[in-house]
Amino acid sequence: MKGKKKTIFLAIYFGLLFLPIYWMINMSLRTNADILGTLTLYPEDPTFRNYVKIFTDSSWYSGYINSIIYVTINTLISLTVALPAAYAFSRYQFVGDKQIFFWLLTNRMAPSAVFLIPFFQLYSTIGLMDTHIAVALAHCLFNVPLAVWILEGFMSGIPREIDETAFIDGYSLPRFFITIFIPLIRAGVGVTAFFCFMFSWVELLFARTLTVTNAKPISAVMTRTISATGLDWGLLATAGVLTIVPGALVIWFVRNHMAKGFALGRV
Amino acid sequence: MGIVVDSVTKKMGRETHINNVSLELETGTTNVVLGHTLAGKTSLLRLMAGLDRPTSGRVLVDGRDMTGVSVRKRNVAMVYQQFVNYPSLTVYKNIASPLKMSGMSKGEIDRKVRKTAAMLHIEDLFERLPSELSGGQQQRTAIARSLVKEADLLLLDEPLVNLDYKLREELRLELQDIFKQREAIVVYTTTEPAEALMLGGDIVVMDEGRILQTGPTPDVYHNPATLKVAQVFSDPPINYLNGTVQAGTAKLAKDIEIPLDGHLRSVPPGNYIFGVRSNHLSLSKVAKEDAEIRVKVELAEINGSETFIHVNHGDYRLVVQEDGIHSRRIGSEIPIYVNPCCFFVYDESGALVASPPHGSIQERVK
Amino acid sequence: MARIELNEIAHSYLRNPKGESDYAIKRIHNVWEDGGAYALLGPSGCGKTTLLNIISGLVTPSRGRVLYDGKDVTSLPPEKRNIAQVFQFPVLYDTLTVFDNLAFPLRNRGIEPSEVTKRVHEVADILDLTPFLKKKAAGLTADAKQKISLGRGLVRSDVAAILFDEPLTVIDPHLKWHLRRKLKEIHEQLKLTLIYVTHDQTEALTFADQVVVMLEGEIVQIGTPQDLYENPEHTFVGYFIGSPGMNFLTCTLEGNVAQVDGAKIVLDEKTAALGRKAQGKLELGIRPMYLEVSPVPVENGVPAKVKVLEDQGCHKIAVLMLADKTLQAMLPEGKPVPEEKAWLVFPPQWTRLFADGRLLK
Amino acid sequence: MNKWGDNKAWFLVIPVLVFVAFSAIIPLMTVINYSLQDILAPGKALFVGTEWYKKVLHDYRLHDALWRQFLFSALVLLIEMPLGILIALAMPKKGWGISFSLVTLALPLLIPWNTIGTIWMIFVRPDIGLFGAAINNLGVAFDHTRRPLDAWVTVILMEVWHWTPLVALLAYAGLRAIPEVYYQAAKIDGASSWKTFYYIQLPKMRGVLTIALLLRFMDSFLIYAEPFVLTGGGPGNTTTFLSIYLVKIAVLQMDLGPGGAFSLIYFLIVLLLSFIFYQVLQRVGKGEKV
Repeated sequence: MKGKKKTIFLAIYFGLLFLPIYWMINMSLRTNADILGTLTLYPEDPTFRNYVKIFTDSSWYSGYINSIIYVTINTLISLTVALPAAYAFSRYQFVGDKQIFFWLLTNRMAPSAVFLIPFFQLYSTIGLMDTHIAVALAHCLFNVPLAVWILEGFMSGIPREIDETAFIDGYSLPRFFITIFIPLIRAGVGVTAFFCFMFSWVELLFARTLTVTNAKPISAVMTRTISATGLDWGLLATAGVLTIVPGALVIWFVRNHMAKGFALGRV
Repeated sequence: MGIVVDSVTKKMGRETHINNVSLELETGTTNVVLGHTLAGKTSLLRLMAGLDRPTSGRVLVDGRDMTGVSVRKRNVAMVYQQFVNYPSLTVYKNIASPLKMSGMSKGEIDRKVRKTAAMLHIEDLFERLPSELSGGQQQRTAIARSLVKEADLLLLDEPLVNLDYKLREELRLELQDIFKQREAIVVYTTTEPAEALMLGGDIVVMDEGRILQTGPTPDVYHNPATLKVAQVFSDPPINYLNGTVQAGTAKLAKDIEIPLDGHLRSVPPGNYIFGVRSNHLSLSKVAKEDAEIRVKVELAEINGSETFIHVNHGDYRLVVQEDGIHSRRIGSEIPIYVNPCCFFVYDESGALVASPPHGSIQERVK
Repeated sequence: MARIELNEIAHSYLRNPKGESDYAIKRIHNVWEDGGAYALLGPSGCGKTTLLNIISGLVTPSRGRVLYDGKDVTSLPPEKRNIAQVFQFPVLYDTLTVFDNLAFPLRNRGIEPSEVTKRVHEVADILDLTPFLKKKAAGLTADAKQKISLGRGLVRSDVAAILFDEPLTVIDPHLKWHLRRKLKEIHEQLKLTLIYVTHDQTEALTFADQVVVMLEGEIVQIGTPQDLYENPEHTFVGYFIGSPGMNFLTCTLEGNVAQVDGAKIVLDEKTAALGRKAQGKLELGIRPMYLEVSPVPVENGVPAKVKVLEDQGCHKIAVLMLADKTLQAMLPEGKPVPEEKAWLVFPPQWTRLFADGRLLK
Repeated sequence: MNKWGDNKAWFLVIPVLVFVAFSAIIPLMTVINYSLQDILAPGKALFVGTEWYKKVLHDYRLHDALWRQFLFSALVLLIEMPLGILIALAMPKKGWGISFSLVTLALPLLIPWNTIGTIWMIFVRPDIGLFGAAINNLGVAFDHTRRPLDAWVTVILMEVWHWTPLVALLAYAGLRAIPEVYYQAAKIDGASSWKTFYYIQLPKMRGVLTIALLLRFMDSFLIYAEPFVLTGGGPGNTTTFLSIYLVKIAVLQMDLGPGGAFSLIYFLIVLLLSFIFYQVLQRVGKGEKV
């Protein structure tokens, strides 16, 4: 009986969770005139016209490509620099270790808005404006500390005796790190990559500010289009639906590791 | 040839783990480091291996100062009490890994891995991952890895402590054989006197970061220089009774009188601590000079093939060892017996005054 | 308090068990007497925890019935069976004080506050927990925590049995002694039915009046510790109890003489008679403690080679080779020690015969 | 065992420091620079000391935004924490339901923030939105672009919809970490399900819940994109939160001086909070090791 109540509660919650998304999907399958005409619970005359437009108009679809490029670059950079640092924090005691660790974390707490103008000027000065790398670098502000934080948690779960045994056996630190240690924290690397992807993918402010046309992310393309095309609700909804897809795919792939990542409580 | 630890001290924060320890170990010897938990055994091993740097003092290998030299550049092998293996490598690759690092040829590696694995009876497990092994098999793999590279210094930190006692029995026998064939300095830490005695060789008794006594293992067992050594080197810890020597007799625990015969004859009058190991207390009177002690039973603890009867005599807590397995009622009052020739005598500072002569116990049995 | 009867119990964790090997518990049929102190001993995976959970009601057996004082409780959940359980790791209500922890089971059952206070103080006294009553349970040492877990069982006056699942795993070795003694004392004092699961021989033999040895889902022997040591009914018991374990030698029988690779060992008439009637693989068994070793030839002595001599301080262990079979013997301190050759005497009263692993009797 | 003391570990940290310095220290220096100068024209600046700070601190719109921000964060936490715990408790413990629930819950977290705003802008519109139309059909006049209360309801609803799953996921992970024996012991002790929750589940979840609470506080305090897309800070300034106001000053009006000063004050507030965050986390970490 109790189990039943729980299931009903959960079903209602998930229903409410899906409702706004469903509504957007509903609208993405209708023309603008249809949308503005009558309010229907499902598309009576579904059309893929909006999807076709987005997939054929480069000013639309390049937005997705740009987003995916800088998110990937960011995830790679974050992992590459965070792995050795997380190892240092989890294994060694050195001058200033706690202070640096704390300072790194404060960056995760920084309001993005604070950095807008300086970023704009900095990247203009060094000629990186409107490039993928600019956005990827900007996202390092919060993703690198996050990656260090999560990876350190996973690394601390590996007994240090394994490292020592490897050094006794004659492994050099880099060789040990790559051939033995990284395979051990595979799950941690996966979880970290997932969170880096997530936070870089959902961010809007930096991505919009640091790009003009060449590297413009899909989120920025959408905000611009609201004013430009007047109100093509169908097109807007379609663009929205398509931004959900990559995220949904990623979740599907990491679904079994997700609970573990959250269990560390380091998000 | 050998390793020298020269007045080494190791501090961690405010705690002193090793306190001014000096030690010389020769190649081809088996050395047991005996001490309670936290006596500094592991710290000493780590300093010898080069995993930790001493706060002060030096570690010399073959006369060369190796203090602070990275463990990678030393020829050591170590086995931990936890079962440490590379989780992502198979048993074969685990054992082969130190050889691979030294750039040995494939054929040679294979030969050595197979030989070592056969010695530890794990040659059928080559393709398994450590997580697919039992605790005993995991530790066998770790030991094989430490043996395969034939290091000059082989360190084992309580390697059997986390194993089931039946496995411990087996592996202990095998290790004895293996150590005998080694041309290396073997250092083995343990908390168990019986394990130390079985491995033989030389012993280093430690307590609170200091070395209390060193020497051939049986010698130290039969002549523990201080009361502390006797406590560390007896399981259960040695029983003791305070006593006074006066005019030809010794009075223990106020009401037990024993004559001053044999090795006790030369003890001058004064206050002493009389120590006797549990196996020398018995439940029956064997010889006519045996002294009787009235005690109350606290608990009969059964360990392996022996029964340890914990008893009280006034404020003294004693343990009597009985062969075989027997039950005793808690709270019952019984007499126990002790032969005066089995007493170790310590002065009030804990230094040995007299120990039972080696032959006396044998005579007694006859 | 209750007498617990296990009636033809079998259990499998699979939904459709096929053969014998799918069963964690094969067949168990026995009675746990009221007020007894039992230990359930066996290697990991032998089914002892499953059996404990069947008794407590956390697991419902695939077959058979569980009776408490003759009443069928097979389908009742643990809370309706009036049992208490102490787990491997201390299970406490971290936010509550020691007092509230101990009072918890009573308050849940709607006992009068004055009665609760009285019972809690009584139990805290027995367990030496009185000084901690006002403290938060979370900050205490592992052994104190484990005593609180035990105390939550003891406070209930109606408790039918207290079950222990490897309760000393997380306790420091030198404190284990203290808890073992406490358990013994409580048993003497309160005469409760106690069932104690462990893989540790010392714990089982020290704690229990009756030890139940399990192997692969079956009970191989029930007996007092002394019984298990002196009269093992199964080769596994002989091996598992005692250190070193019992020696076993495969043999054939000719009259009253057991032949082991040509060596002749004289048995007593009764044992030999049983052996002649028995089917299956015959093994001769003797405890290292009872095997007599002489450095010089003696009457009825079987010659053997000495492989290793281990000094354990209070006695020596001799590892001996009889033809290609290994034997161990325990030599008391002071006994003459053989060097290379030794002559073994098998005292008939301590020499047993086993057929296919089971004692002949 | 203690960590290995070795200052060479610094070399491992250098790459991170370079990257974070590039994206944090240099920009921060620029901001400090702005906040102390009046830039009259490119290359022509005047040192004005604490002028901008005084101006910003006396800006009543900033005060309003700050109080609005606190109210918003408080409301969000009050709804999301209990709701998240309830969802975690209701989630299945075995079978395919786990994967399904986890994927469903994580979905809103991976939607770009402006899309979140878009989804809700569509959803609550009285003319084409399901929610807006339904409410209006019930006879309640609802329009988030005109009525401040409606705007707030919408923003809070959106925030709850967006972030409650994070609380639920964390709480669920915390629940899963509770060993089964605790439930067995509670059963044997005759505890009701409420008592099991209050004395076992809640205390055992303390660690993850603290993290969830702090994370949700921080992120709701920094919220920008979603309300910006949904309401643009309106109607009037009724949903102008700190970040929205800051962007308005610094980017739209290009008032670099006050923008810089505002930025630093904002950052200091967050830093102070993150310091408390760190302290609490440390204490929780220690508490769990017992």
